[in-house]
Amino acid sequence: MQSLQIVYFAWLRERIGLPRETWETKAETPAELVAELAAREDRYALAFADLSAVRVALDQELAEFDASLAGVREVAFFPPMTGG
Amino acid sequence: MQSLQIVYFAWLRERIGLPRETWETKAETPAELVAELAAREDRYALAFADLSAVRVALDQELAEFDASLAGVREVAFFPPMTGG
Amino acid sequence: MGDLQIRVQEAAFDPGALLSDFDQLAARSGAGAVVTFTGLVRDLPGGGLHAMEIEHYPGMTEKALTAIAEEAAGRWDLGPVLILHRYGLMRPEEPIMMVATASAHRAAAFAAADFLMDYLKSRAPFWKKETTEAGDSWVAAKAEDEAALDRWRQG
Amino acid sequence: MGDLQIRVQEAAFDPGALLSDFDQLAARSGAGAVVTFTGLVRDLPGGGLHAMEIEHYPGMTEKALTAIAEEAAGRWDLGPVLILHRYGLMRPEEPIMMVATASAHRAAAFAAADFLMDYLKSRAPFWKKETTEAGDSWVAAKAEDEAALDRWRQG
Repeated sequence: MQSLQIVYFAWLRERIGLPRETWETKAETPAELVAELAAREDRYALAFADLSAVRVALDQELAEFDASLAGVREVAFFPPMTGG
Repeated sequence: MQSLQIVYFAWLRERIGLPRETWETKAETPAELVAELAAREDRYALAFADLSAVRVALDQELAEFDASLAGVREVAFFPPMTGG
Repeated sequence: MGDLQIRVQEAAFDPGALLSDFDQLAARSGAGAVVTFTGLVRDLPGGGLHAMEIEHYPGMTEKALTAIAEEAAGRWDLGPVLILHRYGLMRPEEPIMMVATASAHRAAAFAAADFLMDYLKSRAPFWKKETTEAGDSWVAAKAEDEAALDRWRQG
Repeated sequence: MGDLQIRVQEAAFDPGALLSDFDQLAARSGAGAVVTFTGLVRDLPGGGLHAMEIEHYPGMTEKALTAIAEEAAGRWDLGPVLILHRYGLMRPEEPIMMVATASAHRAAAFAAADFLMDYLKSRAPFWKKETTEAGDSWVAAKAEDEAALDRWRQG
């Protein structure tokens, strides 16, 4: 088991209803983590319904959904960025 | 015969030694005018020795050396521009 | 490599004051060309924008902007580089962000500023939300912004 | 078409003060993107530049700059456009000139500023002379500046 800080931004934060949580997981990739979270409650399932609209960062670096979570402490989920 | 104001800038002005003069001419194009001026004195011949380094404007609009001088009042000769 | 200035702040800022300071730094670095981009809060096409709120990811934001500035400094021969981006609440017509680049010649200064903006748009963790009488809505990312990154992937 | 501001002056100017005013005009015109270019007097590669003197063609200069600004405003959907260019004597590190463009989106603001600079370089009647201890010399035009105009001739 691995203890992760999970952080959410923008409409993902709003749909899930919290900005940050600690989560114990055996997930090896962000994709597995998403499946685990989506199975918890409807609000997670809803937030992750369309993964093409979700981006992930591992320890504050953009990553792919099939990247490894080994050694990672913070996972962030958020929509495509709209700065500038 | 046509009376032209001829103006010179940058190193053309310096080589010819004056910024502006009035000139009576039968030249029909800037190229004919240049030939006429170059025949006057060495300083003109020197200034116009390499026409690839000279630009011409007719009544303050860039023009070609074979453009018509009909109706023109001011002819300017100067090197390629270097603003910015 | 010139001085890289990265600022992420809630406070309003004055692009003119930043440019005055930046031009002095640029001139001292031997630059002859300075390019700036300023992003302003724009009203909606039909009007009615009350405010824009920008959320960001503290920690990652600074890292992402630094990485983008370093990438630009590696691609072009630059003097100082500035990236400033606000978060929080702002009103229509207020400046949101600014980038500034300096180089000996104009082509590099233009290309670097254009590059910084393309990467910042799609790779720095900022999210805009628009507030109107009818409610709040998150600004959607544009496919053209993602596509703009392809311009920098070859050559 | 937005407001076109063309200024040809001997006096020094403050790019920051110009940008502050321009941003306000731009914001009121509905622009979300402002791009500026500032040209600075750059020392020679080995140092030793005492001054730069810029000669221009009064009358034609204003016409040429207006024509270039109008051409840009016809090609892109722009808010205000500013072109300011000094003539006369200036010292190293001083601002020589500035252009500013505004548009709803960044691509048009960048392209228009880049276009203005390319045309201004090769089509506006300014000539630079550098003064050093060894004497004065007229700056030669660069073939690459003329070639840069080809970028805008198609598409």
